[in-house]
Amino acid sequence: MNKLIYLDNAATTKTAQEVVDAMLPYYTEQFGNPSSIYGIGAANKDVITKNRDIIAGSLGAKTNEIYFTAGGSEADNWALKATAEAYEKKGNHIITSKIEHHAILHSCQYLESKGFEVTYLDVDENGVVDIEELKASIRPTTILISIMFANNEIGTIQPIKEIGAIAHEHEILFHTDAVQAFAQVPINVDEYHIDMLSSSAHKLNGPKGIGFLYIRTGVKIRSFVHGGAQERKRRAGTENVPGIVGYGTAVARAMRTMEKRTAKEVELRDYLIERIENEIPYCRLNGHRTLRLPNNVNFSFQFVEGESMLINLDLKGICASSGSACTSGSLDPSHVLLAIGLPHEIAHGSLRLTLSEEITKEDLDYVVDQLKEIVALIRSMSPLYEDFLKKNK
Amino acid sequence: MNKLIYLDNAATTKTAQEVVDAMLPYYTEQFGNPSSIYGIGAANKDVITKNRDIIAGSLGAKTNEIYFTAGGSEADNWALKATAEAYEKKGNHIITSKIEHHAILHSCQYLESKGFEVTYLDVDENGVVDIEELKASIRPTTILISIMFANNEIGTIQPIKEIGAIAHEHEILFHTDAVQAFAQVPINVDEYHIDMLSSSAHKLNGPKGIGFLYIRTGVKIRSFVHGGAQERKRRAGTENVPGIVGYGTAVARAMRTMEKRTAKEVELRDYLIERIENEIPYCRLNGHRTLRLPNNVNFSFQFVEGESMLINLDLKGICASSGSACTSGSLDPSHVLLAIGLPHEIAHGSLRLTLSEEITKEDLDYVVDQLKEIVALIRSMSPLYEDFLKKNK
Amino acid sequence: MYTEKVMDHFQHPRNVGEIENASGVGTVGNAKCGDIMRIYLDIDENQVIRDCKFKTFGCGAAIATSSMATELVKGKNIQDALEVTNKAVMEALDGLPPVKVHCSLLAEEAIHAALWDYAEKHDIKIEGLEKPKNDISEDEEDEDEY
Amino acid sequence: MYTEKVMDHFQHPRNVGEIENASGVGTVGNAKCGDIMRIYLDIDENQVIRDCKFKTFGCGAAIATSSMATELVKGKNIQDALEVTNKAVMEALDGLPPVKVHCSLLAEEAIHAALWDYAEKHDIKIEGLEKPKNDISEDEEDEDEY
Ligand SMILES: Cc1ncc(COP(=O)(O)O)c(C=O)c1O
Ligand SMILES: Cc1ncc(COP(=O)(O)O)c(C=O)c1O
Repeated sequence: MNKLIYLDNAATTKTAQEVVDAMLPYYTEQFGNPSSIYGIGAANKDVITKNRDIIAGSLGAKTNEIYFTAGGSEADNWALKATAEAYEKKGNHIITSKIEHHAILHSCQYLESKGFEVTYLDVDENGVVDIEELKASIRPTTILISIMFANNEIGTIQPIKEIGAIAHEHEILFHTDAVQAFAQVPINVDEYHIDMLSSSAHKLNGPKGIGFLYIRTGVKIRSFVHGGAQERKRRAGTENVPGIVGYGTAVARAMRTMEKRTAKEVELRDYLIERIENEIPYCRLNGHRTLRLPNNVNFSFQFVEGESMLINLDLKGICASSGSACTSGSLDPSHVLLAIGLPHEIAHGSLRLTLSEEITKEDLDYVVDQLKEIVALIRSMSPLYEDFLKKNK
Repeated sequence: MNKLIYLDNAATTKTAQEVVDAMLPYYTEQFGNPSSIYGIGAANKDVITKNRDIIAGSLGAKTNEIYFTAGGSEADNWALKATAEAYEKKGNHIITSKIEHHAILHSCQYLESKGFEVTYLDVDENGVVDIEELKASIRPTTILISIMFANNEIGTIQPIKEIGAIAHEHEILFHTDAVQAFAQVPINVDEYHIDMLSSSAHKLNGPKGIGFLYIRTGVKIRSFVHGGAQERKRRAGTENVPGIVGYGTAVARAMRTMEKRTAKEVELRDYLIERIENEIPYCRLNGHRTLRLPNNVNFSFQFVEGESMLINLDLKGICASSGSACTSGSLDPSHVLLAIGLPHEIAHGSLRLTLSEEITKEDLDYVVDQLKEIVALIRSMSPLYEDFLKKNK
Repeated sequence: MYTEKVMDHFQHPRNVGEIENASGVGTVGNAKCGDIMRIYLDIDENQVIRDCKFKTFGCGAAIATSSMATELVKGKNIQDALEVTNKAVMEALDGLPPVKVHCSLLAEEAIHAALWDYAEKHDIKIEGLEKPKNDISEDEEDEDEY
Repeated sequence: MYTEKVMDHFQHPRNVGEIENASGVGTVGNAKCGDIMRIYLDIDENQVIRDCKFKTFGCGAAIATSSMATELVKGKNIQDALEVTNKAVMEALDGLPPVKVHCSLLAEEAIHAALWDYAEKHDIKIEGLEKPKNDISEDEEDEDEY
């Protein structure tokens, strides 16, 4: 197998050549510390501003509302922990959902250990948060609502505009983890009443190790990393100049291509969903059929365990994931799949295929052909399938 | 001016070409998420281990005692805040020094706001911590001693071995911020009884945006960034694979060259110090003359303000700094220079020149010649110098 | 993450299938944890395992350990088959990642369960064989996360 | 970080020096904050500033604003010189970074101090001139760090 079909773009993406090219001069030529006074340092201050500006523009935000971090996880931790601390006099209640990324969920658990109270909203069978339940959980002590823009496993896009409006109406801060949604769907922080938003560059063909937190002017969030005066004294550490340049370049690129790219992805996504549904029995599409990231396909196959499916796909040159890459160290099935109501054994048989602009229809035809065989093979070895067949004879 | 003489290697360094070359494949080829199961992802797990191993080896540590972070600041924040939290049942007292980097000092201030008590040790006129004062400040409630290995401004190296022994004897955790010292002086975590150690890649010709915290096995420090299971569940976030590869490559390179490089730097450093002391009147060497980083030179020039000196040097193609780059947003003179007893107006006139392996004697001759003229020019415009001359007529 | 041996047994699993009217059948594990193994034994009148088949729902390691375990017990008499421990299976596969060690325990347990079934059906007692748990708890090594 | 105009006045400062027996001398700022400006005025009998010199201990902006301020007041009568505000100095320099705005205030203050000295020596009162503080507080914009 020489051909590689990479269908795990929700886990991470290839850094675009254009992005790498933009970064390179900042390693060996204009490598100076932006806090310095001399040319090769100070010039990097403007370089950072320029890239901050590109990112802010893509969200309808102001330049100085974008704060660079080391990635999505740091941004999520910062948003939750520092807000909790800054507003604890106002209240100790936070609302989030059961299908958030672990960066949110584990930060919430940490905050619970510090005396905060957290409501984890249920989602329906498509992974959508119930607006009425959200409204009902608001208390006088609620200081923060954190709901992800789109889910990393099943691709479901939340009703962010409505959630933002509710938060706004109740004067509660609204944070959204947009790590999967940013540059995949149009986002405007004002229109959606978003006060804070997390993003990570490596999900949009940017480099790993750089992310940002958007913080609306006026939000009194404290520093999470204390030290030097970087990022308007809110996030210490010598700026990752190549990373920031790569990020800005990746965002400019993603915004430029968004409309065409996502239109094509939606078409391919739906083609893939249709072929799998038609050709592989005993499967279930996970996530909402239309309120869905353009590049996300997620299926559960009954009587099939995920890892052996992945290894078999890998042997055919197909890169995919089962649940979230970040949680693959664990043996438990994904909390997201359990939250949409899948029984454990079905959750174990889930497969996530996330497209990129490079994927073609031919690639997907190959994938479906291989997948059909693999699922059949695994089922032929499965005692669960054996029992099922015997019962239905 | 075409020639550039970069003498600000304590602020940041040029990324070595060898390092960039090592990183490149991980952007566009082997870009997979290390938590994945397929080849281009899973292989990166081994890549990370290999680089972790290089770093651990350079400190006499075990591979799984090295935890990657986004830089020195995050490592410092993590070491202090998470230790404080994990050991608060044991006590609430922390000992540090007055000349730590702001990543330490501001984290301490944050902890003070949470009810912790912090002793900030004085230093002598050379910037050395007093061991007797350290001993006297230990309380039954002391949970952590954090003393930097070497100072970023004045280059003074602390008696880390003695401090480590004292901490060990009293069963107090010992953290050292070795951002400036790592790969400049030999460090062995066992010999020095170091329990935690911070480092940042961009200070040793590695990339910006990556650092590590060494955590001795058995230290019960919690996560600082919660989320996915990366870094043995202690530091969440998709691993910065190119950054980690760059870091490992930079460390291997720095260790390989350390002996020769630092011997040459010490010679040049002392040559530069001697010429300045002999040729520019009314100056003072800051920091210890011998217990000093091989590449650090720091002088104060009376009647001279730092920034105008820096701009003039920049106009001559010389990159230098006045105090720490990280604090240059501020108008106050450096807390380090005040701590060694300099009056404000003299602290304002400080100049830090930090060498690299690329600097030659000819470069330094040029620097001294320019510096002499610049200091004379600035003094000729200084009302303080005017007053001084009139008084001494 | 897997050794070549594991990959070989995953890609070319030995002894997959069912045995009609098997002398003993054992099923262990549970779908909740993502692993179920079923072992069929065909045991002759001298108490020698003449044939052995398996069906497994589970990860790569689960399939490979099932395959290896069946290979190891085939041709052995039941007393020797009891000696095929999870360690023996792991060694034969050149090792497993720490998080997958439980798969080898499951394989050992599945053989024991099949032998138990055989013993019950034939009303004999096998020296050293205890009634198998049908749920193997997973002793995951866990780090001190916050 | 500095405009071309600022750099020009920093590299080629106008009117550096002292004036012997100046009509008025003003020194403001303090070494603790890293900025001291001293302005010498030579004022003729028509209250016109015939010459103006400065000495400054301070950053690039401090030197450039001193230079520009002396240029702006030279040739003006003392009443018009009073109108040379820090804003005028900044505009003439095409702007200053926010953290350096205090330098332009210092320059304004230094001129006022020199005029005050002139007024005191000559026992006259200058309309609209108040006794200058000799310490300019620095209104740094500060974020809510801690
Ligand atoms: C002694 C010391 N500690 C910590 C840091 C912070 O490192 P970074 O800027 O890479 O976060 C620095 C450098 O800026 C330093 O010199
Ligand atoms: C929804 C979501 N949030 C947060 C993260 C964390 O981002 P990072 O791994 O870049 O820290 C991820 C991806 O891993 C994600 O998909």
